[in-house]
Amino acid sequence: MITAWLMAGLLFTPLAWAVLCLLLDFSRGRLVSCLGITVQVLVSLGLWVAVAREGGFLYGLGGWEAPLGIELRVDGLAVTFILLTAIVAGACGLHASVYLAPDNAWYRYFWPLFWFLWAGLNGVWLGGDLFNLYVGLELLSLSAVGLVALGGGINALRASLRYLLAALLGSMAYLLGVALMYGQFGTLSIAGIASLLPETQALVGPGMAMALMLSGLALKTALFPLHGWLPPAHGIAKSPVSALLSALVVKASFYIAARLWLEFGHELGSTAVAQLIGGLGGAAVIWGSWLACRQSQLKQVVAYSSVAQIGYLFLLFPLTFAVSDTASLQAQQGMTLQVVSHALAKAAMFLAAGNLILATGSHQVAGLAGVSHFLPFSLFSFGLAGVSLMGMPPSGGFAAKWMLLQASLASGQWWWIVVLVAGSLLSAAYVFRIYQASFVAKTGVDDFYHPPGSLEVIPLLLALMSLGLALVAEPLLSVMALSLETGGAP
Amino acid sequence: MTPSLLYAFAGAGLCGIGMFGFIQLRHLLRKLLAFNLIGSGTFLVLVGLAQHGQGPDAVPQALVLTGIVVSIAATALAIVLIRRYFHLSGHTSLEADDSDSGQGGAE
Amino acid sequence: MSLSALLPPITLMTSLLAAVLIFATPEHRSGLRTTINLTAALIKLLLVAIMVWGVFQGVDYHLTFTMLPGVAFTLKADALSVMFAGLSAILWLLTTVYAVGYLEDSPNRSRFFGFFSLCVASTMGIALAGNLFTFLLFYEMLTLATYPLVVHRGTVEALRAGRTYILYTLTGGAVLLVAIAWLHGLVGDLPFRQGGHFQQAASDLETPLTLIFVLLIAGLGVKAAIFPLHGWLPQAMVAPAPVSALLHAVAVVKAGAFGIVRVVYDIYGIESVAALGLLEPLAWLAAFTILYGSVRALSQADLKRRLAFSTISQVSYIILGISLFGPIGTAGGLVHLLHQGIMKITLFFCAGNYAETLGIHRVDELDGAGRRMPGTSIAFTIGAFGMIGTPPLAGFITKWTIASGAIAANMHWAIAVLLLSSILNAAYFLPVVQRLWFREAVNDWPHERFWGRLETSAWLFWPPLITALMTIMVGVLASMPFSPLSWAELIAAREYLP
Amino acid sequence: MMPVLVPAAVLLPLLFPALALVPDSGRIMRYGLPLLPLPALTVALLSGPGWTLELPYLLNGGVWLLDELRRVFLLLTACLWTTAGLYAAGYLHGEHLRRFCAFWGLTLAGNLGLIMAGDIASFYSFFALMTFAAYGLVVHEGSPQALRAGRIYLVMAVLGEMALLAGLIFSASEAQSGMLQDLPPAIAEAEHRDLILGLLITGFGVKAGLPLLHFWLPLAHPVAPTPASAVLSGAMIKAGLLGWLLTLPLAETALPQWGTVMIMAGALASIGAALIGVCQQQAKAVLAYSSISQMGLITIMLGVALADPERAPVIIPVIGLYALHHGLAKGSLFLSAGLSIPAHKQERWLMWALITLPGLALAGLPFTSGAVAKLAMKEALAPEALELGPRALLAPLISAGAIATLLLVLRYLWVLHKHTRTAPNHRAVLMGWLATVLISLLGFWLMPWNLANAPGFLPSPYELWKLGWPMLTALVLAWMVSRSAPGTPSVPAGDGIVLIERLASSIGTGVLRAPTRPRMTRGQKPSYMNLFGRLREILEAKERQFRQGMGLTMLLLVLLLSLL
Amino acid sequence: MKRILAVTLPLLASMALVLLLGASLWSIAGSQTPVNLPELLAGKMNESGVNHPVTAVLLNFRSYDTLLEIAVLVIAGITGISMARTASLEDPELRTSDSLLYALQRWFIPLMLLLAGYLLWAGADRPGGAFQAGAVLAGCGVLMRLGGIPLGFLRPGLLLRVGLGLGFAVFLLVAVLSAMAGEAFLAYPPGMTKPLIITIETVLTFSIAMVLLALFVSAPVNDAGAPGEDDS
Repeated sequence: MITAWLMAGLLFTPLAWAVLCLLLDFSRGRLVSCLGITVQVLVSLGLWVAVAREGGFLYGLGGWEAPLGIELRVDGLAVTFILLTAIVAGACGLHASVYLAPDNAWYRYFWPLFWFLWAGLNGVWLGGDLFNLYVGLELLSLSAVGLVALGGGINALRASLRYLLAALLGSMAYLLGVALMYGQFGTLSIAGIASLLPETQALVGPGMAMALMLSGLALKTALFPLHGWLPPAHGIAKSPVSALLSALVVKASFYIAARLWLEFGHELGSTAVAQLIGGLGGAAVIWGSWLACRQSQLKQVVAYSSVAQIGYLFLLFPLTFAVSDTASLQAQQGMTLQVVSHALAKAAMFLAAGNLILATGSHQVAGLAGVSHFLPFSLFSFGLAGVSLMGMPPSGGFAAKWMLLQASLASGQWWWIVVLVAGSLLSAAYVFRIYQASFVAKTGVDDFYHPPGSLEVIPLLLALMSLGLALVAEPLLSVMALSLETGGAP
Repeated sequence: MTPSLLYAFAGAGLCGIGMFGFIQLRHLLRKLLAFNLIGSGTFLVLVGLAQHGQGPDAVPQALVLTGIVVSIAATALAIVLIRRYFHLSGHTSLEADDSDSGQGGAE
Repeated sequence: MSLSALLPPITLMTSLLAAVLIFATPEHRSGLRTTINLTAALIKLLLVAIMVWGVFQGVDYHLTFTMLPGVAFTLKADALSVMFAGLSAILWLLTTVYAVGYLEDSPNRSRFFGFFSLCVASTMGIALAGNLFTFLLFYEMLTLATYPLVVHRGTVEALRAGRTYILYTLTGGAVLLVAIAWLHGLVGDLPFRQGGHFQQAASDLETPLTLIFVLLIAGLGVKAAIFPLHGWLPQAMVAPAPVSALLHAVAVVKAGAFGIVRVVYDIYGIESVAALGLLEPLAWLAAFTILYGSVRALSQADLKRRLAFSTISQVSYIILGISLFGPIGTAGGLVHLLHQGIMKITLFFCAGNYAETLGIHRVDELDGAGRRMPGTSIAFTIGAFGMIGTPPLAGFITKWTIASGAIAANMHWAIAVLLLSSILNAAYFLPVVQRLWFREAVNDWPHERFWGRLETSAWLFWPPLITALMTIMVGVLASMPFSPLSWAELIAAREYLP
Repeated sequence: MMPVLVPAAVLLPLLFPALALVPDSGRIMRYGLPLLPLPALTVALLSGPGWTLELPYLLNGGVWLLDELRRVFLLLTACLWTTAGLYAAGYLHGEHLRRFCAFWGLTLAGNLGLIMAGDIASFYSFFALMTFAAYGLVVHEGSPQALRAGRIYLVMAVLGEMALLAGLIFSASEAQSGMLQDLPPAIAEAEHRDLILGLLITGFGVKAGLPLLHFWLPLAHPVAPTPASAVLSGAMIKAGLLGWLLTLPLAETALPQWGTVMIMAGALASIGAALIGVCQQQAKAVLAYSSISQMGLITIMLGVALADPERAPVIIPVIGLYALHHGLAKGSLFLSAGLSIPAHKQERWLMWALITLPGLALAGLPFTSGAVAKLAMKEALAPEALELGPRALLAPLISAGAIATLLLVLRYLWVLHKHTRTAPNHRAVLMGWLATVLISLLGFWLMPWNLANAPGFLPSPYELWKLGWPMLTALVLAWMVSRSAPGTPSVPAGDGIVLIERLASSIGTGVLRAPTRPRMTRGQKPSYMNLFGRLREILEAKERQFRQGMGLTMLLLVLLLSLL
Repeated sequence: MKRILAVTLPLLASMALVLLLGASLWSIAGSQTPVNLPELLAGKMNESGVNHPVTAVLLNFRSYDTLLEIAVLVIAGITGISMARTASLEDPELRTSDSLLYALQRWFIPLMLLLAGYLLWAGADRPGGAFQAGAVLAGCGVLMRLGGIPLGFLRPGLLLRVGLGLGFAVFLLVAVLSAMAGEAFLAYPPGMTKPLIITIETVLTFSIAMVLLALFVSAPVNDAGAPGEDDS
């Protein structure tokens, strides 16, 4: 019963607040949203606790069950991501409420878009229906594009247009795949298809569908070499928006891809596909990190870092295909940890970068000179988040890398170790490049703008969470591993 | 080979044409139209493929309806963005001055 | 959860908490900051002392919980850990006192002391780590905590040094990570255990174990500054003196050496390392580093750089000691861990004093400084002679024990290395000492500061003298119970007699 | 009493360095100098030999003890340091007073401690302490010569210490013991016996002035302050000797090769040093060579003892006696080098007499300590008692040595005479010197140099001749030389080291000061940098292409995936 | 060469895509779908509250899709008006002075309104429904706008925003109210299905029309830049 209430609350709150905020201006929206964030965080937490205690369940929307209706899949992993979303999005929202200037008229539209984005994320985490996931993705993409474009100039528009086109193309490819799947199986439920797959003889159609869906999702996730849209979009958006996009939005499409792979991969995948995707992921790690080292603008560095970090996620594909169960489990755990830790760290990093930009008035990395003297606090969160990105213990990034290392070793695919190590070293290079810039001694007085305390605290908290993730990784992973309990639907 | 399946094949063709257009065209509006072409192709595939076997199927029709709304929303949004972009920059394509924005956004 | 399980984490927390508090302390509240610093250092010292006593009595300080699937986070205090912990606790206290004086009126002190405490917390964690994974955790934490200290001054050289430092240590850390992960994948989670885990290494594991060992040593060797992985150390000299002291004497290089000790003794077990035929190459590597560092030190004009190369050489004594098969060599290596720390910190304190009081950085500016700063110079002299291995100072005990170990292990060439190195030590230290005492002072120091009655600030004056006194005492009273030597012998005895 | 006095004997001198930190403590320290060795003197005089003091916490477990041999050495050392301290109190002038006193205290502590040490670690510790602290005494004057001498001293000392360390470590491992007394038997049995012996002989030989290891002596003595030279030559050289006596397997096994080597070395030292010594222009350099020469004689004895274990128990006390005699006499001579000659004629004569007497004693003047020592030595080395290859050579060698000794003394007096100044002496200087002379001439007879069948105070007529003829020969030689060749050839002090230095500096400039590597000038990047830059450009262009060609890339990916 | 490649490569790739798609279609067409959804649907039709299966799917069985779809539409609308920089809706430049248009307006607008109503009403048991009706309604608005009829409610303001969100809000409220009553989210209380669906359809029609119209109207015209983070 309580889960029913929680589910309703979870689905209702973001959408309702979106409408509510649409009617209000920015400042009032801020107040209302703070309330909404509280509610949403509590609901997510409650759901997480409930699932952690009693196990997952299926939630038939409108009371209809799978093939006909849409079923939500409320399992450990989904609720963990929901909780993660609540934390990160909540933090970004609170940060934005201080960060964005309330006198800009168009910022009133920030809150509705923000809430729609949140709703889309929740929809994706829970979705168990291929088409529903498409709609969820579109909800996500369009609100993200809206947020990027919000009040922006030429560059913001260019970036958001590029983003929009990429997202649309990706969605369409995905939808084409869905169409083929439906034609083959007559159902849209992922679980249903997965159960039907082993008996299916003709795999040409589903194979093509899988290729289309994976490519579309890869485009939306900005897998190398399809990452071109990401750095401009994430770099140009307002910092809280960048944080949301980098931390959560790209993860949504990846999440779907990963789910598809784990459900269908055994029948529809092949070693070549797995290695190809893994190779692209590895290339992304190297490429993104290298370009991050080359950027002169702070947020571009962070954005390219996202490209690299996303690459790690795609190592899931080769590491779960045709390997032992242990290795596969380790890879999945590594992937989830990477998602969580990167979400926290990258959000912290973008928010901190926003603070730094606000403080120095410059987008350039070189503009950070003297920051460590006058604004140690802002830098600190950035640094801590960087620690997680580098995969230094005891951060979540480290835990993720550890699990992936273990998985590579257990599956005998040692070449991914090279990628992991090189990636972490390269990420250290760009993170330390920023530290270094901030440590440059700057004579003279403190002419920096000092951001209000609330702005500084939020990224710090996120960074600390990311940093300490490895310490609680075990309980977290045990919840993530909770699968569905049959008949748990209310 | 039912008529429905013919629709599906037509949809596949449309997808290919749209795809080519999407890649080849530089003008943003045309690109958008190409995208719509792909969308239409996809919807055709969705409906046509599902209905070739067991006759009319309401589910794909409903899905296509939803899909159309979504793609209309997206198209409309894209047009708004394109128009604003055009007004601000005077360009009709993204690549026109891409070289200077290779490093990002500062103007 | 009993107190004995909680003591290690509490010890760890003292400096971690201190770090947090110091970060939160406003820049101008230096009194408060100093109080926090010293209180934490004293409490830590007390806690470590309790643990030393407890370990001696056979109490098992052990805390473990699962962190990742199959991976435990383990803190425990055994004889080896409390030895290292004791060293860092004592030297932290002294270095803190010193740093307070050294950084008086300089900017960014909260940052400095915060990271400083963090550094010590990491060192403490390294000491108390109960398995390789936990060790790695703190090992990397140390890397990160040290970086801000290295680049503290923010000058171009400092930044360059920081870059080099981070390049080396992170690469080393990555290699270490791979090695540990590999080992973990191969045999699971291995707690540190006296005698190691591979007494009878399965023959099919021989190749991977050898490779892993090489990787582990390579990873740890970066911090331990084994040739050719030593490049960061001399560069890191641009850091303020307390940092150099800490880097060289306690935290960083010792962390590497300590890790090697752990790997050789408590993971592999000395027998199995010997059986894999890895001990001898390790000894050769250490020997070469010893000589290389000494030779390079000869031609350094900058005092701290000379000390840095000396460190490269000296730390490899530890490696050499532990790679000599036999309890005596082990004890020698371990005792050098402590002794070298005490001696080197003395030297760095002194170098810092010269820099801070007289503005002297180069060896050739030191002429006659002994007359102006007798206390510091006496401490320096004692430290230098200790390094050379002059009896009855700390270094002598070490060299004696290591050399005896070399004979016991039938590796006579090691003695030649030791002697040659001692001669080289003398060759680069004695001229400095000679300049201090027997050259006429120019009386025109680059940047002289006056502090009243003492030759320098009291904060700066006493720490080197205390450590110099310790250098004498640990040598003279080497056979006393709880002295470093007897403690090291205790560990060695436990290692070889399971 | 003993547990307090013995540590006090070592610790009291160690107070000085600490005291030196106190400003304005120079005066106290100056007059404290003669008091420092007093506890040790008390120990040497009052306590009988045979006590042992265990200090279990010290180093590897410390044991301090005193036996007959050590007592002789302790007595010599304490006496000499006391009188030299008295001398120094007057001799020193203000500059660097505290520094000198600090090093004096350190050296003294080392010198006293090593004698009483019964365990290897303490022995070696004190030995090293003495060695390194003495550097402070050598270079005290700070002149370029002093610094050069100090450098050479230090280099050789370090080399010696290392050889010593190696030898001690080896032998200690062989003995499985930390006690000095366990070493000789263990070395005798050791697998690496020759290596150990070589190391020990070399290590101590540096201190004892063995030929080719002696270079520092003639350089250090002239430049060191006079009281320091006195203790350097009188007491500290003997430390090397004591080391030999304590560690070499003298009474254990016959080592004829080593014995021969030592005898040869001793002969070379005693005669060669004399030859070079008479060519010296500085009084103290002459004395230094004299010390080398005298130590050569002792080395001969040692060589015999090494070669002939039967004879060793007889020879060892003789060595002790000889050391005592030489130490005191040489101390007096050195101290006299710093005197000014009073203007008053009678006083002047008296003074010259007192200066000359210890010198003659050194040469074996009857009724002096020298006579006893020389006779005892001849007795000990009597060819008929020995079973040794070169035993026939021994007697002529000793005679030649005696001639050389007197020649050197005469040369010393000659040089001293030419360089004396006429001025009043500081009272403390005078007292210190007088005390040394008196102890050398008179006190010697009261000392406990227990020697079985010692030659009497009054030598028999036959012995008189034995003692006399070399002296007469020497006098004649000296007279002839002074008549025939007024300009003596001059050999630079430190003989061989000069050549070595020259060689080293030429090598040094070649190796150490090699031209620094040509540095890369800025802006002129090496070609691989260009390659790198080019690569970077290409890659960045690619990045733009990725951005623009997203659709195509995506399509290709689809195709690829579906085909796979 | 490069230019040729730049054309042929996409061409070939697209053709390959078509071929592959065709092959998959052929393969899929050859096999029977294991799940027969229409049958299931037919079995549940009487519980759906409406007679037309498409409407049933849209507003009952898969109403969550529809809810989110409307959300997407609203997002587009929001983004659209956030871009709006129009100073005045009566900008003469925007007016088309075409007599044919006026004539058409006069005839078509009432007709279209009627058509929209019909579509909405018909949705229950034959093709038609909220979106179709809304689209017609929006077309109506476009005509009026082009004809210069001031549509004051399209001015960015509270009214517009209420209009945008109204349909969605009602839909959502219905969804959550049933959940509050103990049903699943989006489940209609038994017996209330039909009236609720009709209500939702009606408001949705208005909102959809509003969104589409707003997007048409709010297309930006001038270059009033917005100084922001990215412009510094």
